[in-house]
Amino acid sequence: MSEAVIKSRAQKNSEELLLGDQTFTTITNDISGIPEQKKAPIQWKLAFALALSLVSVFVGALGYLIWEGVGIWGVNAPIGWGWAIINFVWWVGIGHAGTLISAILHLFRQNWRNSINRFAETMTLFAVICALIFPGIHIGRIWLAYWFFPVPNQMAMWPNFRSPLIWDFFAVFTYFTVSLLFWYTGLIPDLATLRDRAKTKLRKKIYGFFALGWRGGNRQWQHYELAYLVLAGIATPLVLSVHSVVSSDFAVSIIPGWHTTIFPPYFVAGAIYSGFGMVMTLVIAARSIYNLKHIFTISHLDKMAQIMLLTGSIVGYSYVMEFFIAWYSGNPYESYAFINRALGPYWWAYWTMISCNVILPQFFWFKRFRTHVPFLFIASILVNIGMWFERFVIVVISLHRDYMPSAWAMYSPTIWDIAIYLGTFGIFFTGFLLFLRFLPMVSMTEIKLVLPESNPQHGDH
Amino acid sequence: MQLFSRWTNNFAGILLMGVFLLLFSLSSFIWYYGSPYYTDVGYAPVQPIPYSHKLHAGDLGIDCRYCHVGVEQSYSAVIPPTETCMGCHTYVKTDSEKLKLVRESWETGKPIEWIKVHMLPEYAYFNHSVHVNSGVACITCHGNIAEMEVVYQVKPLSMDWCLDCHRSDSPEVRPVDQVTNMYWTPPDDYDQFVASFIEQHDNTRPVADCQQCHR
Amino acid sequence: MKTYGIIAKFDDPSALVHAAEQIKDAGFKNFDCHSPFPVHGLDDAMGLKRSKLGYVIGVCGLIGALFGFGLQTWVHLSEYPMNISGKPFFAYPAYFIITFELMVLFSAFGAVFGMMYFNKIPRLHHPLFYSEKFSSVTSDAFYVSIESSDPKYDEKEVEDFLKKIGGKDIEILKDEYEE
Amino acid sequence: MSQIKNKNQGFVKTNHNGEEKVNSHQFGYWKGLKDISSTDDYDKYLKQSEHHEDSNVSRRNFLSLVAASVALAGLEGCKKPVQKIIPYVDAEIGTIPGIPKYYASTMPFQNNAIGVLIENHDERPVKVEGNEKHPTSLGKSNTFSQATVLDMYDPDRARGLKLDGKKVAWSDYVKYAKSIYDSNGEGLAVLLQESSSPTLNVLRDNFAKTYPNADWVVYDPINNENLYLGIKKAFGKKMQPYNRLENAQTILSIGSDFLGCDDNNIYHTKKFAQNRKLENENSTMNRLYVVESSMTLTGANADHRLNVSVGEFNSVLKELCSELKKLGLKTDARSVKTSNNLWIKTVAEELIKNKGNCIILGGNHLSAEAHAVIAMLNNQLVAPIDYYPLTKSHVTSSKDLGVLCKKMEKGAVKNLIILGGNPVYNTSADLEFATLMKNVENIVHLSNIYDETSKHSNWHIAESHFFETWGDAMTYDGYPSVIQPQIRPLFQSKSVIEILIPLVYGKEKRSYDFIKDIWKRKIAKQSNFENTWNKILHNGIYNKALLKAQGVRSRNVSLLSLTDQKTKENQFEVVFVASSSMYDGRYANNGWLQELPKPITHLTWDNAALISMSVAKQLNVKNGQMLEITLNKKTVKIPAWIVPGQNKKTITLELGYGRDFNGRVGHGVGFNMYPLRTTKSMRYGSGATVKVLKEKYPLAGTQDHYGLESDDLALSKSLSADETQNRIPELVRQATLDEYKDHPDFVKHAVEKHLPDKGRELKDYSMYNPEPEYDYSKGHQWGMSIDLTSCTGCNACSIACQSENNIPVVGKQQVLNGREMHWIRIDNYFSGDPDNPEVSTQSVACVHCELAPCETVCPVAATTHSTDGVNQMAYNRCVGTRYCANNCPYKVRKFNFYNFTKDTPEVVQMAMNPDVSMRSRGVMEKCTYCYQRVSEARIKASNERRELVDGDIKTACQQSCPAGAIVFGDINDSQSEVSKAKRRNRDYALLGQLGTSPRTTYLAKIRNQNPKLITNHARALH
Repeated sequence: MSEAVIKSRAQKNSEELLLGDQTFTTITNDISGIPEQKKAPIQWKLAFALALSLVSVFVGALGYLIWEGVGIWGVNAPIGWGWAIINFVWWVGIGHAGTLISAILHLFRQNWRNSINRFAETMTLFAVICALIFPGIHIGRIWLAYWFFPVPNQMAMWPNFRSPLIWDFFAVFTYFTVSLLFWYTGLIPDLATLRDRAKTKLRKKIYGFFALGWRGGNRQWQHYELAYLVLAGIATPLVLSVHSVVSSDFAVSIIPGWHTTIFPPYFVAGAIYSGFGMVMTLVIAARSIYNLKHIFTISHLDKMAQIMLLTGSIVGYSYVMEFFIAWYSGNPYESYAFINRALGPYWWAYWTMISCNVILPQFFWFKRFRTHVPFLFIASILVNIGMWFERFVIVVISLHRDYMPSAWAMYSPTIWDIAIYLGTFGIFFTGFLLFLRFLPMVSMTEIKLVLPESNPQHGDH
Repeated sequence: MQLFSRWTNNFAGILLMGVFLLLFSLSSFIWYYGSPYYTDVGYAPVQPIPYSHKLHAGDLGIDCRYCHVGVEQSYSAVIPPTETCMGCHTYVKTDSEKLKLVRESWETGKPIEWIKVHMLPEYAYFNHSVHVNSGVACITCHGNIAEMEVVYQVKPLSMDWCLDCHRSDSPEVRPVDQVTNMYWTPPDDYDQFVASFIEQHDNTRPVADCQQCHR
Repeated sequence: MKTYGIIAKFDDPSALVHAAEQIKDAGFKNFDCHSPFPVHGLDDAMGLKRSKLGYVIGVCGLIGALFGFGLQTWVHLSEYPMNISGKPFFAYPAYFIITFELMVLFSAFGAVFGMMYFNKIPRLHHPLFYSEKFSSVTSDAFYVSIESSDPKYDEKEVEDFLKKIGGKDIEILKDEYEE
Repeated sequence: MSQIKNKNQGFVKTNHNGEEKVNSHQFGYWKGLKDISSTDDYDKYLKQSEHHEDSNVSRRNFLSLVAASVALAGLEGCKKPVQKIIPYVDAEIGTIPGIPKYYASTMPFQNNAIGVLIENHDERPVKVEGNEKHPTSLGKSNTFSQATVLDMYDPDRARGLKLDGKKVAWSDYVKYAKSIYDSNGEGLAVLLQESSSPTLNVLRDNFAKTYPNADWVVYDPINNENLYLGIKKAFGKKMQPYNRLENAQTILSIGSDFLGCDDNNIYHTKKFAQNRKLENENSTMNRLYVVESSMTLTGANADHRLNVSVGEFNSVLKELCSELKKLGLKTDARSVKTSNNLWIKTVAEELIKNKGNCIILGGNHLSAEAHAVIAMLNNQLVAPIDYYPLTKSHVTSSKDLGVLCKKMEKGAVKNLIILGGNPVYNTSADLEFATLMKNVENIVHLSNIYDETSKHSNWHIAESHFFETWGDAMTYDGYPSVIQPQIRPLFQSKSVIEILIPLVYGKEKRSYDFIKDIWKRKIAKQSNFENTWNKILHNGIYNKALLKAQGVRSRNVSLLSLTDQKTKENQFEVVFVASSSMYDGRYANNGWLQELPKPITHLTWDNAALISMSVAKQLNVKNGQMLEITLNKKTVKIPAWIVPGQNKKTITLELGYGRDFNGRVGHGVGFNMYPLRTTKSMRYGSGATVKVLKEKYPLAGTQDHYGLESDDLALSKSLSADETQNRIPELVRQATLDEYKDHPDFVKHAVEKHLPDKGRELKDYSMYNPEPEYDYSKGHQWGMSIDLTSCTGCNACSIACQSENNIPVVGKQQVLNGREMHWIRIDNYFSGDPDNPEVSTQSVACVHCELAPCETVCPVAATTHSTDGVNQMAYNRCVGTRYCANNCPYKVRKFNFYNFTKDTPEVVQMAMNPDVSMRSRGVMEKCTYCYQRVSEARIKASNERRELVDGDIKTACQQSCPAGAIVFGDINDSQSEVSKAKRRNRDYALLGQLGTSPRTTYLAKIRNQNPKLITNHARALH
């Protein structure tokens, strides 16, 4: 990509992506100003208190779970997987936006992602942490979870590498590690900034330590940029693979409604859809609390809404295709599984899903809705409700009526299912709020690149 | 301004070294102290009665099966009843101090509480008879009992240790009439013997199937 | 006492690039340009060679892939072959996912730690940090530093030279540090 | 040294005959008196067992070796807890710990005797099998005989003797008995349950001698009294009919549940099923017509079923007679013609056609008159029924009971000895037995648990389980069989005989000597009695019958006495039936039976008022809706349960629930229906009214969708019902005999529609090489075949499996949560007319797929495939992801959601099978093909240096199945039963089209329908 193009991009973007008359200095002040605040805004305090209380709920519920066993949940035969797995898939899905924005959009030189990528990456990290909790605790003998790792032992036993659950485990674990590295790498120069601006000794030391002595020398930037680019390069197939692998938990099985080759692309699209939903929710909240409207501009929201329109429509298309294939395959079990989704006892779950994931995004055809902030806020929340129900539909409805009518049954969650689920929100928001408090929520380095001045050719005409 | 003093520049190195050392020592610690080779081998509890296998099985040459009557028919080799001891000791060493407990047990009918040396997990169903009848010798798993004053565990008795033999193409077997012989030496044509053994046992020979032991 | 080198401030990226070119043409080797963000074209201006990091990452990825595939094959073919659903022991299609994941994982480590290695970070203590003003380089300032270790280094000349090419706030930094 | 030699020989001998005993597949000889009566060895065992259980070591080696107490022993102790080994002090000759022994005995059940074989592990009975040498069990068993193990180890059993709540010694009772003996027995009455014990008979005679004017009353709430009375009317004297079903080609049951709860069901099932085994399309089978008001197991197996209310049974009978009259039988029937005429006419014709090989069975709801008519008809049809003399002192006589109650009312009874039974709970409500008991000075109650009756009696004596006591019983056809104890009484309990001896003879006698003596003098009058006696104990039965079949000539029985009650509009008839799980309530504290899904309703832990679907619609009642049922001014409340095939007029009520006693399992479970049951409506009563109450009651059924009821939650209500209907023909492949003849390979057609490309094999779709790497052609390859034609769905397999494999009881709440653990699930599907549906029964356990979907998804390789083709489940490797269960198309994997065995009482743990590990929480489990039995057999064979032969291994389900529908064996051995079965053209794999290639396959269900009556056509055919 030639310098000229970049230049024109930079100028074009600079018009909408950064409002007001910004300079390197203003940007630095605005963004690093937030972690440097003496006192956190009241909204932050309230939110943090709420988050912590949810964490305590989680701890309690988890304790009881380990004490009593998964019997405290609503799972039964034949519905062996309930909320735990639903939440797992849901959180992993949300966790897709971050790396996607940072990596894929970076490769496509989409400068507008520069202002939201840090935000999204952080969101990803904590979402994936929440996700990783579930495969661990949903098993019957939690204390043996380490058998998932290939550890040499006196039983000469190893994991069964043919099992999608093991793939899953490796995929999500890798995804988490890579996202973490990616996030931290991006953070190094900004930490240096905070180090150099910090007033108190302690802050200096702490930021200084994590900044690893970054000096912003070009001999460093050279390797740094390459590393960052390559990370983006490998994270791209990774992020696409993760949810494909998660989907194979179902696709590899033999259960009608699970055994579908359409799952991988469909899951990835759904993941991006829900991920952007979550980013949208958080961004709108953050920009109003910390009034960063000039950095998270309307046009960012607009662009995210467009992506949600795209992915939402892909998901909707998949829903249709599922039905088509079910009919076309001529397999009576398959077709019944889908009729049962739409008209069976769990019809309400199905239609909630449809309305949130297929109908709702269609509003984004119109700029009025794409730029109407309150609407976007509500929509973005509905999106994730819809995506949660998608997983409910897949997990529960497929299991509750499969091959033998004699083994059909119904499923209903218990208070403990709900407690654990809410608890993960606590973990998510605690982490995220701490990030807002102590780290720059926008990558200063990268957003400076959005400024025309950042370009050496800018000066000379 | 300078935040850290010079030595911190080696920090990266130090940190890395530290982490690796820690991980290594930790894993090797667990590796060694966690393994049955440490936890089980050599376990030699003090028995309520100082019974000497060396004396009985070794010097007097009493056959294992004289006391361990179950070994050829049952999953358990059977710890002999007091009756068996008294069979001789009503005549031999009738007033030995060491045998006090035995005599008491015989009179009161209160069983002698021996301490178990070779322990398998509850979920592992081991059967003595099938091993003994297929030419797996006592010594193979229990060591040379005939020379033990106090019986101790010689082999780890861990799952992979079992599998080593079960999966091997040359399992440690011998003619069935020699299983209790502690001083048997393989003949020159031992290899043929093993080969033929595998051939005839091929159908019934339990390979590494889980359910052979766990059910 | 021994000095580390001289630093000079420049107004904006373009000035920095020009300076870099001139310093290069002046035949200096051990110098660096510091900026709050990567400045395009600075590499050529400074005449830096392409980074070797790519190869490191490539090798790591390869190792990861081999390890992943190797582990699975070894476990299912030699360590404890088990009849699972009557599938072949060597069920290679099933092995690809983990192979891929481990490849990505290893190359990611390669990228990050390789970058640290080439950049010689973490290095918490550095003569440049003696300068108070220099700290603004991470927010909005642009600096050039020429090290005394450079063969053409001569404190007086270099100082004038930097002045000539428009450097401001020139500072000479001490160094109690042998590299 | 010489001593050693002798001893040595002694031991070698011991081993040797020990070996003989165990290895040769016959049962051990009777236990020497030594271990029954020897001083206190048993108490010692118990004590050890307690130690052992305290330390939570599994009960595998109970008292044999690791009776253990955990302690720390110095430094070594740091490593692990010390386990102790507690050997015997003096071993019983031939006892080698760990080798199970089998003893023959007899399970007395009312006036019948079921021969059983009891498996003992280390002197501890743990499993009951049928005794092949015994004519009533024929090596098979039923739910009750399987579950009785748990009764034996019931922790709630009463202990010792109590007088007015205070512990007293046995001698005190003897004194008391003596005092009665010394008085002339004025005002003495004995109330017993039905029995068939020859010894008891002798006691009875002596009792009559000793106490000329004392009462000897026999009562059981479920009985054949009317049958006997009917036979008396027909043939002049009460007799016990013995239905030789093996010779019956046409069977007409009028309200008789001879395959279900009625007496002698093992024999009936076996002989009935024996004629329903089809080698190929040319084989023949018997045909079963059933007339009934409520779907029973028998009705479910009917080839043709007529749904009429009990009130109309008589009119059916009349119509049948009139039809038979036309065909030449002598009856005084007037010709009648009802809507059922075609059905009845056809049956009549067939009965005549099969004269000599046909039989009519009357249920115990019928009046004596009806039974008389049936007996007369059978007699004219030369039905294969043998009539044997009936010992009156053994069977219920409500007349005697009435008399007793009168006396009690007058206060004429001073001493009432109640031996077993629970009159306060189960005598007809209008007698108000409890209040009458107030007029009696001394009441002795012998019962296993302190129950309703015990509360009203001042003496209470713990009753021995038949595992604990000497006794005897006799089959209907007079074969005396012996009850020998397996274990010394756990709770200082006594048997009926032990109680009666001091009463009758005024002094104590050892029951063993007493019984042996009677056998010597009265039964086995042999020169060398000792040998005979040993042989009897060994076989469990004496091979010479005491009774001879009686020749009968029927007098002409008039039909005029047959009146039929018409139930009015918006009134119902109430029918009382024995519970298939609780029977008359005696098994109320048995967890296995409480949780066993009942054959048709699949209800557990409750009884319910069974109502028909149309009535449910009409009253707008849902499952679990509380009903208030009033019958002659008496009222009960009970939840409703909708059952297809129930008569519109009939409400069926199961007895045996709503117990109020010291049983922690059964107390307050279900609803007591006895209060509705009065002398004039003992079996059924018409004119009941029903009030629908607001509240609902949770009923724990294990199968939601029988296929006929619709699904209210769904947008389209019939969604589940319709789909189930579509799937039945494919899951339970079936045809009528004629269809089978026309299309011998009809099973193949059932699922063609699933194969996208008929040209290709399923394996062609595999992404791996189609040739499996695993050579299943070598060695033993285990497989199973289940014949749906002969399977009656009696549940014996399910509970045998529970007993053999230590399957936990989870309780009602967990069943409601869908977490029942039974490895064998018995599925029922109803099809056709909701009021008279066809029932398809199928017992489903793990089918051991060769390409098992469950295995590949397990992340830790806890479930894998063995070299002999079994789908193995290594519990101790399982981490419990439940992925395998999700991915199992048959849904036969069961998960331990909690630690269900956590608070199992120690005594109950003694009932567990030591060869199977107890599964802890968070572990998946499923059918293992009883691999412990496979291993035992394999080891035994290899120890004996021989090959395994077909029949060496019997799985628990196969061994118990009275119908012989389950066959297990080596499918590589072309001569084995199982490979023969799998070669039949009815053989099909359940859901085989999924490519799982299961090792358990099914033989399609064939209904022998009469072309004249065929209702729904072409099931699986196109």
